[in-house]
Amino acid sequence: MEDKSNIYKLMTIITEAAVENEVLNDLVKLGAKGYTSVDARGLGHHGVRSAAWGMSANVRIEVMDTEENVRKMAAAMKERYYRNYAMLIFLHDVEVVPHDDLDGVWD
Amino acid sequence: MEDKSNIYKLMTIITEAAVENEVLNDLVKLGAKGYTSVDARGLGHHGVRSAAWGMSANVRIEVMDTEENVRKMAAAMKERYYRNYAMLIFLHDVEVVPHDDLDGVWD
Amino acid sequence: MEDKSNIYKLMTIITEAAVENEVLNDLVKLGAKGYTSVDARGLGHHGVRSAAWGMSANVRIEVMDTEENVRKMAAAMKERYYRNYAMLIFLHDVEVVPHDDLDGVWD
Amino acid sequence: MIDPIILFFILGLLAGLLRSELKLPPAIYELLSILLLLAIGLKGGVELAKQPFLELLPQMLAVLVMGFTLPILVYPVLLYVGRFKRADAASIAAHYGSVSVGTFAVAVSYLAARNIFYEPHMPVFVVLLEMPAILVGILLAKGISRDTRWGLVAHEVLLGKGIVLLAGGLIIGWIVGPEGITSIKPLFIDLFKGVLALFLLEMGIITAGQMGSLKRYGLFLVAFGIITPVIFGMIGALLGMFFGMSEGGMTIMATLAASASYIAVPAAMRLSVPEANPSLSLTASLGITFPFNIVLGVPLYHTYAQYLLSLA
Amino acid sequence: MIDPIILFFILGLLAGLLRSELKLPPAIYELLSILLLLAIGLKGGVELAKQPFLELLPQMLAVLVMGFTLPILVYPVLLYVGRFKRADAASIAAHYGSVSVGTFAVAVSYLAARNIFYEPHMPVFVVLLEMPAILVGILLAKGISRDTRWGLVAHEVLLGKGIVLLAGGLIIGWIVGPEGITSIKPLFIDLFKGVLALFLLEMGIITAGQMGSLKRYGLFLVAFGIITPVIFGMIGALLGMFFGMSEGGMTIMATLAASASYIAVPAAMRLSVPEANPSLSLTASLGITFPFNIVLGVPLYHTYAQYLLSLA
Amino acid sequence: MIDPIILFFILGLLAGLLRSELKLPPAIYELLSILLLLAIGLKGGVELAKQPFLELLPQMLAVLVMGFTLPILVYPVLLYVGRFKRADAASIAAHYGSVSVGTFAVAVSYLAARNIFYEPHMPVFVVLLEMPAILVGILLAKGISRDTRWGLVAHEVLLGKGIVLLAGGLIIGWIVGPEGITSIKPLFIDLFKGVLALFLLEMGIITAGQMGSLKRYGLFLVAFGIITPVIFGMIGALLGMFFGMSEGGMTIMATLAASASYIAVPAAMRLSVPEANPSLSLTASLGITFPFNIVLGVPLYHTYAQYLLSLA
Ligand SMILES: Nc1ncnc2c1ncn2[C@@H]1O[C@H](COP(=O)(O)O)[C@@H](O)[C@H]1O
Ligand SMILES: Nc1ncnc2c1ncn2[C@@H]1O[C@H](COP(=O)(O)O)[C@@H](O)[C@H]1O
Ligand SMILES: Nc1ncnc2c1ncn2[C@@H]1O[C@H](COP(=O)(O)O)[C@@H](O)[C@H]1O
Ligand code: NA
Ligand code: NA
Ligand code: NA
Repeated sequence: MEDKSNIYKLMTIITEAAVENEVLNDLVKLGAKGYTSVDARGLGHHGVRSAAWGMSANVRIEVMDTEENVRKMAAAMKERYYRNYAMLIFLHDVEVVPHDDLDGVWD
Repeated sequence: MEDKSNIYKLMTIITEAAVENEVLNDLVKLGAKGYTSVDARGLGHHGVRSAAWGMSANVRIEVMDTEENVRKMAAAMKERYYRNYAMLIFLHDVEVVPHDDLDGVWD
Repeated sequence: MEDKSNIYKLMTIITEAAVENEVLNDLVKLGAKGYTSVDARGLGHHGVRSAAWGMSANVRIEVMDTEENVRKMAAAMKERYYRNYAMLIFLHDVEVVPHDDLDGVWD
Repeated sequence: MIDPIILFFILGLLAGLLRSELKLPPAIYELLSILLLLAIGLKGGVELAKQPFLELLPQMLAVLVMGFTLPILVYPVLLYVGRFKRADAASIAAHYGSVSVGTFAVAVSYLAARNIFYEPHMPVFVVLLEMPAILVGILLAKGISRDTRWGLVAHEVLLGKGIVLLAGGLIIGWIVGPEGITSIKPLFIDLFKGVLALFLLEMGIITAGQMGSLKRYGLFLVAFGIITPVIFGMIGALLGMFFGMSEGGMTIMATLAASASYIAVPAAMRLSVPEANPSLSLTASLGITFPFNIVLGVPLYHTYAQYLLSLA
Repeated sequence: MIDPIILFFILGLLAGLLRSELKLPPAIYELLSILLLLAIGLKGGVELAKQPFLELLPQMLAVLVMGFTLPILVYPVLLYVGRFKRADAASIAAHYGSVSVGTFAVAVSYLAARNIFYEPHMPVFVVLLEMPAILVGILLAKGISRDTRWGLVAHEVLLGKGIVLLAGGLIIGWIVGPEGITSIKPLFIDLFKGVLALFLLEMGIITAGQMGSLKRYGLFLVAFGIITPVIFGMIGALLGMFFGMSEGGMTIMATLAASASYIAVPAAMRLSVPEANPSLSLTASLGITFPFNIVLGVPLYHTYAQYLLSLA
Repeated sequence: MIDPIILFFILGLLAGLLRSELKLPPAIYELLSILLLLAIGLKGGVELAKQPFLELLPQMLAVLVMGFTLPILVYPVLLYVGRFKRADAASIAAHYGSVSVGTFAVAVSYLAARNIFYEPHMPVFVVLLEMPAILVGILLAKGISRDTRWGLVAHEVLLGKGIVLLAGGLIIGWIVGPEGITSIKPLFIDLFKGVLALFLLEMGIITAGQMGSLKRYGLFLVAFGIITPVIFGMIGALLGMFFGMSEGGMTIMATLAASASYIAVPAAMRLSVPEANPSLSLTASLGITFPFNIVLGVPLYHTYAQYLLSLA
């Protein structure tokens, strides 16, 4: 039932709202054709991030793309942000419901 | 460790907030027993959707159901909304922690 | 391409905002090193939860950890909250982009 | 003379019942309720500053006793007539023993519009009444069980948003007094009625949502949601008369007794009596008693006060 | 004399164009527009209470006819000159047949700053004008198709946020009258201009975002977005003159005709004419006509009124 | 006489420290800070309109020089006494070279409550002081490195929310003058103190959150967060005296010098000096210096001004 050709990688990036614009710009420069952002709060190695105000807010960003592109973006994110920013990235496969007239639009 | 009988499909729909109610109504008509919505913003083939005001806001909807039901709903969504609305749908498997007393409640 | 050693479980808990603090405290007591929360609304066996005000709001919590830890937490959540609260939990595998200098930090 | 704020409530109610897309963002609902709680606290505190605190002690004690008693009065009715489960009966009882700040604000506005004086320390009673019913509710549900995490309960009750803002406002108003409040008056006092109007608009929408569950729970709940305030209102008015309060003061005492909580108590019950169905108690307090009180109840409690005074 | 609210709009526009990080949270945008809609409705309702309603009926009918006619006037231009697809032409036409409450508020503030009287029942016309253009737009796009879910359309149109708040405010103002409104005046009336200033700040930011699409759609849309209000404004002013309105009344009639919707109509078109590209109509109404109207249009429509009256 | 706004801060602080569930939604925090920034800008702009701009130039230059100098004064202390990493020392220095608009607002309110005059163009200095410390901080952290994306820094600094609203408000106030501002006064001027009270309530909660990190960073940071404003305050007061300012003006100059940024600078440092630990600088500026300044600092700086003037 599952159509292998529609399997893409979804990358989820949870990071500081302070760098949301930077991260999104980078992703687009790296070739992302889309992304989705949601306001978030959390806990991690950088402590509690309660979102009570700008500097303590998180954002949860999703990017869906081919595995190759996603890995390229993930590596770039890791290099640029992991050391100095609160950031967690994880990947998993998703089956995308395709636009028939936009075949291969995410390749 | 994983219990195959608890594997369901999770469908994630990212679309315009302007049609949230329509989409949710359709899903329930198609048999969805539940959904979860979250406010979102994003970028896609329909350009930047910044959520600064109603018409540019996105919503991120999740529906968990059996694979069969989810595929039926995904097909209906695609047919009804993909052509004219900003919408992205993707699916993946999740292992649901079941209500013991509600066995088979999502079938 | 996928590095098996970076595969962790992601647990998603959708529940009443009224118990967010309780749930998060429990998770940390059970050993969670992090979590991410997002405001949500939804429909389920407990009816429509529209988030119009505090008592009807949902929250969507994610916890990433080893499969073992996640299963332990999921079981505890189920035991403590499933009977009396609106709550849905599901799990799936994610490949985490690791901190090289923090190797094994999530184990 | 009809108060515009009631019309805002009805507008919200109609919009909700007709499934209009109108809604206020949750953050705005929060802002409005924060402003109301602070304003009520501040006003009360400023008045407290003017009078000897000690003289109030007997009244405060009596009000506390009322808070402990009211839930005990309705609990058996809910259990034996309503045939609710123990936890549900206890939880509903707690809602009706406590108070609704929104209803209190409507009563205050009703009296102000008619230039009727009331004892200005009433907000103190609002703070006092928030708490005892919660304790009684938990005890009714669980007995003196070792399970109950009383630390958590105390924290929830004493440090909930409502108490912190009401009591905080009271204390600030009490410290700075009438002069000190002048600079913040435009936001907290002058805008009060407008903020209350917007708040009631949203409460109308929320109430409409709650009314959906009415038919599920049947006639008993409707009857209970109307009869209880009608009776409790008389108890409150009598207590007010006992303390020699004015017509306005008795009206407010009646309103406090008659109103049912929909903020502090449901939150506390959710944590401490989780097996109680929150939809049941909210349908009663929010879907029936709240609209009844602000539209019909407050004027009724006013006639209680007038009637009792005419007897005296 | 320059109105500060226009400067707030320009500040937002510049901030947006220069990609400043400044933005208002969506919940605040909601709050501001709710306050504006209620305030406009309330003010109009209070005035309505003062005059015989029946006398207004002919004017109300004429305004409705205008609402049905305006979109039909521009539709062929969009279709044949602009070479837009049928759905797009119909949708844009609907936007221009309807009204922008923000533009109306700016015109009201413009007249108030100059102490120019205007007939106070104008908010009634705003409510009336919101709707007909939507129906015409759907008919132009689809014909009398069986597909159209008119129930849904009616629901969307009659129970949209804008209508509910405007009409709700009108009715509340009408019921309680000038006296009754006093207590909520500080929020809804006194803060009006400040709220409008903040709203326009945000509208400037949103407009800047919309202007990004300008170059994509080319010169025709820019020309259309400026010429249409210039012509429609004259139609509105003439209609006002026909009914013997004052200078201020004619200015507002012109502004109503000249303004293009960016809230109710886009939402309705998105559901009922989904094949229309919303970015096209919003670029025109929000990216061109809105800034044109509030900066240059309103003063222009004022000169229309003065000129026409000088002829009479 | 105690200012109610300080009590709001203390209420928030206590609520936060006692882990009350009280919190303001992020959208409301945004709204409050937008209102404060615009109000401060508008008030300053209106006053600027009354006086010859050129006469201010020398003072403005001196203030800029102060903004460049203050961070350089504390940097070696942080590096050699505090033994912080270079990036952290530079970032903290930048915070203390810049200003806190909230602290400024408290000082203004302090003077207003005592009817003490101050030079009304102070908001211009707030704008001027926001920026230089950021540049110095980056240079201290990185030297004149090719890495630094100065375009991005300039964008961040000049188009950050704070500057856009403050400077925008200033210019609007300057253009429309005292008359023009009347219509928007109810929102921006009359509500100012109330808005500030709510803002400080939330700042109390945020500060409480930041205090959790206090013990982690130890005594040096606490001492630094108190001693720096005490010394910088004197520098500011002296500069004010040098320019022949009034008692109120000197108090504000002292407050500006003594206050530490917690909005513009942390955001800029986060992007430009990412290796600096933001928790360190925020704990100092927000967890120590901010509460110190608004509770004890402002009155202290007032005595500085009185003392210096008594010497003259
Ligand atoms: N184990 C985890 N599970 C879920 N979310 C996490 C986890 N660890 C970190 N996060 C999220 O990622 C953000 C940054 O993580 P960190 O860099 O570890 O502080 C946190 O504020 C959380 O929102
Ligand atoms: N590649 C992608 N990755 C993540 N989210 C996407 C992607 N493409 C689209 N989206 C989301 O789906 C919405 C609608 O997509 P579209 O129809 O392509 O404009 C966008 O506004 C994004 O929020
Ligand atoms: N089938 C489902 N798909 C997606 N979300 C669901 C589903 N069922 C429940 N939820 C979410 O989980 C919350 C609690 O579920 P319940 O306990 O079933 O009422 C709901 O309010 C929804 O947000
Ligand atoms: Na009661
Ligand atoms: Na029009
Ligand atoms: Na400073």
